[in-house]
Amino acid sequence: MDLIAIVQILDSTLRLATPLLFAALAGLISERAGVFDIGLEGKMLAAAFFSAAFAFTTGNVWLGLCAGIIASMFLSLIHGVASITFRGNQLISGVAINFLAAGLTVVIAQNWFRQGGRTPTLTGDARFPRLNLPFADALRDVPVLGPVYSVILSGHSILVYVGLLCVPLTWYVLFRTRFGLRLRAVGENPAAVDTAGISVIGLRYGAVMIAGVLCGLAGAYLATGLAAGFVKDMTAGRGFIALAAMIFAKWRPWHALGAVLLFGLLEAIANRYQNIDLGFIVLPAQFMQALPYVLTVVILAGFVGRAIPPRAGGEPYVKER
Amino acid sequence: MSNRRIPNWADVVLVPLFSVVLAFIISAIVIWAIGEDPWEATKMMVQGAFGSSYGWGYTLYYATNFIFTGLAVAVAFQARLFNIGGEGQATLGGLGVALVCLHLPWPHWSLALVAASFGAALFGAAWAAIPGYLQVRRGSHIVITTIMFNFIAAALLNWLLVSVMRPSGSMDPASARFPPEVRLPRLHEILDVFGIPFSRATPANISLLVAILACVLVWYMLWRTRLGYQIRAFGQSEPAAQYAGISPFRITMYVMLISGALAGMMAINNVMGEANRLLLNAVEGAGFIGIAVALMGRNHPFGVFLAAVLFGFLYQGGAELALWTNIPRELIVVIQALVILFTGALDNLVRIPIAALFARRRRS
Amino acid sequence: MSDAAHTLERPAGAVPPAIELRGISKAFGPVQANKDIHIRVEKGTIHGIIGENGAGKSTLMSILYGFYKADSGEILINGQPTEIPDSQAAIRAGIGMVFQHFKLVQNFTVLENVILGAEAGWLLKPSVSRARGLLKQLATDFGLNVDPDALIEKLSVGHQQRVEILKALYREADILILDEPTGVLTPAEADHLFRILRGLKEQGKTIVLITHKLREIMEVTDNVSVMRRGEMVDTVRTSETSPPHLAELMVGRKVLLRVEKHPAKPGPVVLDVKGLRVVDDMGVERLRGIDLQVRAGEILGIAGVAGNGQSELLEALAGLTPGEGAATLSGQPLDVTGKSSDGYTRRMSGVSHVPEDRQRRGLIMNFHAWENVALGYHHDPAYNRGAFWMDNPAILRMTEDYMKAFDVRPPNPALTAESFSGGNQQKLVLAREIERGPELLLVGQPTRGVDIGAIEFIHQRLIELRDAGKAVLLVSVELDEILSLSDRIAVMFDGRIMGERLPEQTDEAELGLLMAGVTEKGAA
Amino acid sequence: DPALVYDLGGKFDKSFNEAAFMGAERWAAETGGSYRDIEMQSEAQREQALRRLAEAGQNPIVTTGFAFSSVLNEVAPDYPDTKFAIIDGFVEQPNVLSILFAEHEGSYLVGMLAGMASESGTVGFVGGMDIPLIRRFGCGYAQGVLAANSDATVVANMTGTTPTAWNDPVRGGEITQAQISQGADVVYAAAGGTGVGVLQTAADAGILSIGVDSNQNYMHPGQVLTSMLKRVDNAVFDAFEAGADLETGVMVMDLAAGGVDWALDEYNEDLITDEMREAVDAAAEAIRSGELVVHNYTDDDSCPVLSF
Ligand SMILES: Nc1ncnc2c1ncn2[C@@H]1O[C@H](COP(=O)(O)OP(=O)(O)OP(=O)(O)O)[C@@H](O)[C@H]1O
Ligand SMILES: Nc1ncnc2c1ncn2[C@@H]1O[C@H](COP(=O)(O)OP(=O)(O)OP(=O)(O)O)[C@@H](O)[C@H]1O
Ligand SMILES: [Mg+2]
Ligand SMILES: [Mg+2]
Repeated sequence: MDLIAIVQILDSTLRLATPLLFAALAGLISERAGVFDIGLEGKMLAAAFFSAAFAFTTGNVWLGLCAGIIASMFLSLIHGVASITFRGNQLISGVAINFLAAGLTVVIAQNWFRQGGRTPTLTGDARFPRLNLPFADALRDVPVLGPVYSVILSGHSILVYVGLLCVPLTWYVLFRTRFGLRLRAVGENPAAVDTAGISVIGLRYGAVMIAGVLCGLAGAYLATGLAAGFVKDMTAGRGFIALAAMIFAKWRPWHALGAVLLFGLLEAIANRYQNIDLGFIVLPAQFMQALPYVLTVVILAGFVGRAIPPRAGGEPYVKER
Repeated sequence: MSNRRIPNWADVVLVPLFSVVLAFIISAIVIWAIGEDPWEATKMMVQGAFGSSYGWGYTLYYATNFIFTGLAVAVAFQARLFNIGGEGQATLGGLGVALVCLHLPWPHWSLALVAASFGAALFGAAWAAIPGYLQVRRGSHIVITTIMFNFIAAALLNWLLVSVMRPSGSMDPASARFPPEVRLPRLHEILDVFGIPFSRATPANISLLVAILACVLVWYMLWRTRLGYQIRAFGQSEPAAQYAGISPFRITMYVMLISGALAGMMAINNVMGEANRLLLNAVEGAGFIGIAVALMGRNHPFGVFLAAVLFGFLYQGGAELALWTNIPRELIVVIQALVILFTGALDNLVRIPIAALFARRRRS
Repeated sequence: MSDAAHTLERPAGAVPPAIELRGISKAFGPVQANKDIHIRVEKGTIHGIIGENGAGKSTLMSILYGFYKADSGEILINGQPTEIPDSQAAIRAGIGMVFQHFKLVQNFTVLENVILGAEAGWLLKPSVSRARGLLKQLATDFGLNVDPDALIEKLSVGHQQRVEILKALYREADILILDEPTGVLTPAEADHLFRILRGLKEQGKTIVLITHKLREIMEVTDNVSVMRRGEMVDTVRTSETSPPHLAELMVGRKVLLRVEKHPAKPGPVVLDVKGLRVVDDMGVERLRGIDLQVRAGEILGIAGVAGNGQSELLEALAGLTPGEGAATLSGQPLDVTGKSSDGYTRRMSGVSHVPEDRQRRGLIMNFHAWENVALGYHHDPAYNRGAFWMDNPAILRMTEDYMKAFDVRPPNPALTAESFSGGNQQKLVLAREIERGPELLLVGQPTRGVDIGAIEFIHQRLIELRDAGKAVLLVSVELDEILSLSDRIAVMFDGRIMGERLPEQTDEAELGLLMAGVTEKGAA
Repeated sequence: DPALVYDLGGKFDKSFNEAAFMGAERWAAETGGSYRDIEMQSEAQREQALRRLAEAGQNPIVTTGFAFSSVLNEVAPDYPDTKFAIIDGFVEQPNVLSILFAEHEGSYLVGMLAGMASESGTVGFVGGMDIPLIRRFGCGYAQGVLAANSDATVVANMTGTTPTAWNDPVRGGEITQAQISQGADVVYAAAGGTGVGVLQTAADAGILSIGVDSNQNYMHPGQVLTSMLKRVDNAVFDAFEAGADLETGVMVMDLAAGGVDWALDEYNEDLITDEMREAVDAAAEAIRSGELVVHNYTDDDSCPVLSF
């Protein structure tokens, strides 16, 4: 595998990792606050559709982005009402949200565009352009730095860079701010937060809503950055891969970045090589597709160190002395 | 849940009933919002699903699938295990059926049915056993692992159908057709015996009876056998179960094996009874509908049966809608989602007011 | 008008009471936890509230702290009528509370726990450094020293409690409520706590101390209010009352401190434990080598402050927690490693177990009574037909018998366990475990949260079992229960047995010392 | 009335199914007749859809896509009075017309164009679902490329192995990226809806692409070299036209029969030089006359010039 190929694979890794990154951070924040969220997939999907739909009708990708985020936050709200206010089962609520998105996007798309549940192809300002970082062209021919900077780092849509920025941001908020302290506390022991006079409900809604925004970015990037429009089920399980990445990262932002890059790499490789010949054995494409899930199971099984979720995770908060 | 008291019958009947009604009301709003007439749509669905023996046939065919997957989820729920791996387990079940039907010579369908059921159950159970084992022995969250196993199953079947089981020359990723001997009697053939005319064009088949039998057996197992007792005890309180000497490992494994076996057995209906060959994505999300069915059926086999028929109706009716109107089939997914949401996650939305009502009646 | 009444009682110009509650009522579903409570706590005093388990103490204080909303009644702080809808409001009103069960984030540091909810700004750094300074201050002022950077999960219970107090003080509380603070403390730790409380009182803080230990009331409080069955029975000056009088107020009639029983006729050794050790999953050594013997026809009482290993002892012997060491049951080896045994095999070998926590372990709350009767005996041939089927009618019949024998009320096997009162739940468990005539009965906190009538009944049954020549191992935190039931008393402290005493040759004082880990010097 | 059943890619895949749709629309427009059409969401619906249409008395019923063959084989006998047609599939039933296209021939032609247009000497092929039919496209294409430039390299990738591969633009785009990085400067997308992503990416990266089935030149004017036309529209039109007395059997739509072709219109005329056109026309003529035989992958499930 020559250098240029590697560079290109890393380049596409970064693209493919971005939606995973947003979604993984979303799950991370929600679950750090003690609300399990297996509805990432659904929120991404809804965001993907609405961002594409509005980007197409208004011709402005930024309006599309807003629409996507709003749609995703709306689903987050449902999740919050079900699992926080009415103390319902967070997992079931998540499952429901995934189906709701899978169904509604197609129903609405069909109703609006009559194109078999997809939006028309986006062009021009309806898509996120690829940004060239400063000096990208100048540096292109510098031996090592050149490819790394000009090819791998440069030339992505702005959301890729936003995603990368979200990692330190999430870390800082979680571990250096009051909000982060309370957020982590409510995921570990809501009673402590409650008796400290802070609203558990409020904090958890906050976290769930932030997750909504991040999933919105993930979906919008998928439909208006990576692709040029919405097609049904276009998230294709990325929400669950993100979930996997989050567990893989044991609910830590920087590790999450590492995990999504790994999974992005796997997808990039699978895209490029149908079957990978290791000499003694040929790995079929399906193996590469299944690998992230297999890896997650391995992690969960604790073979690569235990993954311990926040203590109050999944538990609706009920007062008791 | 809420610590308010509410009579058991209300919790079992009223709560799911109102939840479903809520779900349907919102579905109606969706239909109306996309510019169709909910009333007309409903009529068309009912007509399409129950208006003819053809409709009935398909309704019952879908219901059969959902009974199996619904029971699978319900049994697991009884032990407080949330098995959302029905999809993958049913997929593997299909593989089991295919192997039995393709690679062994069968003189008569009845023998084939028994063997295929066994194969399906075996494969489904095996696929469920791994997450079960990881849950008890390594503490891996079974919800996540079963999700992962759904994807892994899809990839596995995909590879098998594309690279291994596809007959040479055939283009679509599907196994060869099963020999005619293993073709299961369709519902109309069975009804003919009693002189009841029934549409010959529907895939409803003898698996329906197997499914109903499964309902009875599961009920019996849960409420009449020691294993059932241990399962329910374990589900209600793990510390108490441990105190009673019910080993969490053993019970979790039993439950996941049974659950997976039930999910897998769905394959005798869709793979052996309908398609007569192994197709990609033959499960068509029935594994997930099992969740809705179990939730609606309050994890009771009888409830599961009713809920399964309801979803069979939704599916067949929905297919008709998609056929004759602009309402895409995904509308059913929306309804399914709403049912899961209201019966499974928002049940307190209904329970709390009902509880308040009873409280008031108690006072006066 | 009750207002008028209260103001009249108070001498003109006196400081208003720090807390005044008027007609507070609170019901949990059917349970009336508080009925029309009136109470007044004077400024700068330590005010005790006593009452049996379930009397409603915690509920009342939780209402004062805004944790629960009262159904009716009003709250006055320093004479001002105050609405306390939530804890935030309580904190603003200068109330701090140390709950019976601590509210700490286990994997946070002390500092993080202290500032949680009282941060200086949206950034953590300033708050942390500010808190660090203040903690030093408080440490020196009140001897409240804990390592500010230690993780809570690494701290002893006593220290965790200090953190709770620090939390309150950090929020500048001048009313401090402690809910059964000493339940989890050794007498030594308790004394330290009382010193702290006195110090706080000097600083003019008002302290409400909830407990049901008379000794503590007499030791530190200025005034004491007595609660019974959710009602406020009386408030008296501590100096003007006496333990017996308080006890009487508490239970509503004279308490007999001894159960009358014939002297034991100990038979052969039934349970013989040597060097039993238990290490919990946090790696902490809970039992550090226990040696004990229980003979047929005797009750061995295990005294000790909660959390000194009694629970682990019971669970290990019941085969629920894996341990190390040797044990025999009437000569036969008894597996304490949990490898070749579980709750079921234990019963088969004649060991019954009444668990400390009946609601979590002993019963399945939404199983029918009759299903609960089969719990742990579900393999009993009498309850089974063939290899798989359970004989439900047989279980039902058995349940009816049990309910008669132990007069469980209401005697309806079809009711779910949760619909029985605590006492009757306990009777159900005892019936299940005793009626089998086990060789050895392991009992934990048999009368916790059980009303007085049931207590006597339960004590009688245990004595009967003993007189039937069975061995009984009794664990209880209630000293007088231990004293009145046991034929021998072993005192546990920090995972060890500090010593054995005969009830007639010892008293609460001596046992208290042992429970505190103090072994007498000059004893031969 | 006639009826049309689309395959999983969906009615608006800008490609195969859309071509069928166009044919039906044209028929409706010209004859003023009305027809009914359905999109598939999953394998298991195929049979139900066919039966439902047959029961409703639709005739003839045209199905697009090989995936219907096995089902049709079951269903057709139950409705002897109904005429069925299947595109890309072969079903031996008295009342079924099997319409087969010689995609390898069309692909050969666009392959030649790619070979001539490529400066890097490397061209790409993005297939949809990895099935013999698509390999037939790829193999024909590769033969054409090599015919034009004997030392050119052909990078071939399939999008996936399931029907979703017909409809995964994101993956199509990434695969195209990968092929570009391998030096490809012309990419042929034979991937249904996935092709949208391929053409998009190619256009973004400023290289040439080749559309399939329908004429896709318009999608990125001046950046789509050409499109391999598979006249599904004609097939559908004729079937609808024939109506209830559609004569059944097998119909092979090859280059000679005008079943396949390459697209030249205002959007790509600047890209096609005269010698390119001459060369391709010559080859086309040779194929029609039979003196040039393009190897058909599905004849022996192997391709002499390309390994998938
Ligand atoms: N008939 C029996 N005699 C003695 N011990 C038994 C018997 N049945 C089970 N045990 C013990 O009871 C505990 C629970 O075992 P287990 O749950 O397998 O019993 P079981 O319910 O009969 O088995 P299953 O439910 O799978 O048929 C184990 O310690 C087992 O060894
Ligand atoms: N959250 C609750 N839900 C239902 N019942 C409750 C709740 N909290 C308390 N109770 C009931 O109210 C009564 C008073 O409980 P409370 O805890 O106030 O008594 P207590 O005096 O604190 O007992 P203890 O000395 O054991 O702490 C008890 O019967 C208890 O069962
Ligand atoms: Mg068992
Ligand atoms: Mg209390």
